[in-house]
Amino acid sequence: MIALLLRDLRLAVRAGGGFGLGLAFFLIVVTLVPFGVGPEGQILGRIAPGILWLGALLACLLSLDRIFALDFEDGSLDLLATAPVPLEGVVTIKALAHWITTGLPLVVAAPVFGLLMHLESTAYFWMILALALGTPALSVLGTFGAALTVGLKRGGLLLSLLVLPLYVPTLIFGAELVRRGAQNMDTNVPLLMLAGITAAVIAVVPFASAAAIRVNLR
Amino acid sequence: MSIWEYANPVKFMKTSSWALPWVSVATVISLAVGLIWGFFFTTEAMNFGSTVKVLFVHVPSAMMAINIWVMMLVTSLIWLIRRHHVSALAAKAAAPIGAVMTIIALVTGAVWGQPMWGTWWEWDPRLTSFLILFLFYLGYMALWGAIENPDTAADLTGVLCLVGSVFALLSRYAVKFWNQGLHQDSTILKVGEKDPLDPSYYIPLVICIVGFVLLFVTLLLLRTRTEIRLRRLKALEQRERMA
Amino acid sequence: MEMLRVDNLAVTRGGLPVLEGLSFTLEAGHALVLRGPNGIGKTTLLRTLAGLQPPLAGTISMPPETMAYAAHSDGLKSTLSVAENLQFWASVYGTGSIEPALERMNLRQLSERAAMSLSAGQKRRLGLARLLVTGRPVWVLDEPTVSLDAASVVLFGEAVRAHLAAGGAALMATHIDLGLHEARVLDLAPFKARPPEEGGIKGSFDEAFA
Amino acid sequence: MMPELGKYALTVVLSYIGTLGPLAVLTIWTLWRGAKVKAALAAQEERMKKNG
Repeated sequence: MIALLLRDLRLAVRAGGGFGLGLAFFLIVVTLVPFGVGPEGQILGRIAPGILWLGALLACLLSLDRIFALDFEDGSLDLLATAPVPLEGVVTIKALAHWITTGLPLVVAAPVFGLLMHLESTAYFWMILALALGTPALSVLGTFGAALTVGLKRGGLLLSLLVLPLYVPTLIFGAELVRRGAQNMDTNVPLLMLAGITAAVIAVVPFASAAAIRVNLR
Repeated sequence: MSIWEYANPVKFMKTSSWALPWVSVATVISLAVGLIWGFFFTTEAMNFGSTVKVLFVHVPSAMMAINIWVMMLVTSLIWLIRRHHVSALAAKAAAPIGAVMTIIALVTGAVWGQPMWGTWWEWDPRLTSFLILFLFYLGYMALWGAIENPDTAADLTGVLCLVGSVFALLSRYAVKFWNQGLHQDSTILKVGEKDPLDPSYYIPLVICIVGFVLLFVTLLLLRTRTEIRLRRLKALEQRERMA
Repeated sequence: MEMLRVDNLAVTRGGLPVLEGLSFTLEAGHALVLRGPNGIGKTTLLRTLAGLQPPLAGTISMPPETMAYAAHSDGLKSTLSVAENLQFWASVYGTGSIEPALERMNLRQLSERAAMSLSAGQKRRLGLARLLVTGRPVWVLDEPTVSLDAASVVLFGEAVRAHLAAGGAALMATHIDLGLHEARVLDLAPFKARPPEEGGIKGSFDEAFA
Repeated sequence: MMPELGKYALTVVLSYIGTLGPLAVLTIWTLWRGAKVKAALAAQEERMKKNG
C-alpha cells in the first residue's frame, strides 16, 4: 500500500510538475478573476472565499481523468486488480496520492492566494481550515468519477458532469464556513457538516469506486 | 407466482402490451379532465389571483421529478442485487422522463415566480435543488450513453444512481442551510392543518397528479419495451458478427 | 501436483458466450499453450481465470494465491527505472529481494535505466522478471511473445523452462509459435460457443429473453 | 370559452404551454423511437432467419 503511494507520488513528480500544475492553474484563476469583475478590493474580498473554493474545485478536476487512465492503458490496473491487495485500498491510496499532489499544495498556498484576492484578515484561518477539511472529499469523489469513466475514450467532459454535482455539498458548507468564520458568526454547523461529509465520503465512497473499477475491467 | 416473473423480458413484453391500451386511455382521460378542470373551472385564489391555475401543472411535475429518481434508485438496486435486466432497462427508460419533468417544474416555477416574486429566477433552495437534480439526471443519462457494453453501463449507472441519491439528499439539506428562500412549503400535504388548500383546488389537483403518474407509467412502459428490443437487437447483431 | 483445474467452463464477452464446455488441468512442471484464431476468446478465458471477470458457467479450482497474471502490456511505468518497477511489484506481492530476478533475467546492468529507454526485448525481460518477483508458481500469460524478435523468443522460452523446472506451471495464449516444444497444446476452436438454437449455452440476456 | 384570467393571463397560459409542450415532444419522441427500434429488430430477425 505504501509502495503504491510512493510509486504514484514518484510518477507525479517525474511526469513534470505534479505538484506545480494544480497550483499554477489556481494562480491563473486568481489572476483572471479581477480582470472579469474589476480591481476593487472590496468586491474581491467579498467573493474571495467563493473564488478560492471554485479554483480548488477546478484545479482538482483538472487532474482527475489521469488517476486511473494511465494505469488502465499500460495494463497496471489489471495487474493491480489481480494482485494480493484489496482494490478498495488501491482506490483509497490513489485518492490520497491525488490529494497530496493537488489538494495539499492548495491548502498550503491558500494564504498567498487569499492575499491576492484581498481576503479579509479574519478569514485566513477559516479558509485554510475549510480547504484542509474539504479537499480530501473532492479527491475521493473525483476518484469515484474517474473509476466510472476509466474505460472511456473521451471521458474528460463526462467526468466533470458526473463529479461536479457531487461537489455541491462540500462547496456550500466549505464556502459558508469561511463566510461565517470571517464574520464571527456561529461556525458549528458548517464545520461539522464539512468534516462529517469528508469523513463519510472517505469511509464509504472507495467501495463504490472499487466496484466501478471491477465492472470496468470485466 | 412471484412478482419477479415480471422481470422476465418475455413476460414483461406480454403483460405490458396487454396493459398499454388501458393505461394510455386512463392517462388521456385523467390528464384531460384534470387540466381542463384546472384551467377553465377553478376560481381565482385570494393572494395568488388566477396564477393559482399554475398549481395544476407545477405541483404534479415537481412531484414526478423527485419520485422518478426514487423509482430509478429502486430499480437500480433491484438490478444490482438480483440482476434482472428489465429492471436496469426500466431505470434507463425512466431517466429522460424524469429530466423532462424537472424541466417542466423549473419552467412553470419560473413563470409563476415572475409575477409572485418579481423575478424569473431566484437562488431559492427548492429551485436550486431542482437544478441540481436536473444535473444528476443529465449525468446519469450521459453515462448510459457513453458506455458501449450494456451490462457494464447498467452496473455503472446503478452505482452512480446510488451515490447520486445520497448526494442529491445531502445537496437538498446543504442548499436549505445556504439560503432560507422565498418558496412556500409544500401545500399538498397540509390537509387538516390550519391553512389547508381549498377543496375546490384539491380535487382537480389530485386528478392532475393521477394523470401525471399514469402518463409516466405509459411512457415508461413504451420506453422500456423499446429498450428491451434495442438490447435484443444489439445481441443479435453481435451474434451475427461472431458467426 | 495439480495446480489448476477447469471444469466445463463457459466464458462471455460483452454478455455473449464465446467459449463453452472447456475442461483441462495443469500440473506443476508443465506448460499449456492455448491456441486458436483471433477472436476465439483466448484473452477472455485468461481474464476469467485471473478472476477479472466471472465465468458464465463451470468451475475454476486452484490453491489460493498461486497465480500471477500478465496481460498484453507489461504494466511498466516508463518514467520509473527497472529496479523501481520491480521493487514496486515485489512490495505489492510482499516478496523480498528483487536481486535474484534481476540476475535471472540478465537485467543487472540495466537496473538504473528508465523503463522507457529499454528495447522491446528488454521490456519483455523486465515483464518476466516481474512474474519472478511475484513468487507465484502459476504464470498466466497473454500473448507473451508478441512484438519480440527471434532471439528474444528463445530467451523467453528459456525463462519459462527454468520456471517449470523449478516446479512452476505456465498457461499461455498465443496464435503464433512460441518455440516451447515440450508444452502441451490445447486448441480452443472445438470449444467455441454454439448459438442457443443449436443447444449452446445461453448468455445472461438471451436466457432472460428466452 | 376562454376563462377570465385577468392580468396574469400570460403567466397561466405560458405555464400550460411550458408543460404540454415538453410532454408532447417527449411522447412523440418516445413513440417515434419505439417504432424505429421495432422495425430495426424485425428486419434483423428476418435477415437472420433467412441466412441461417
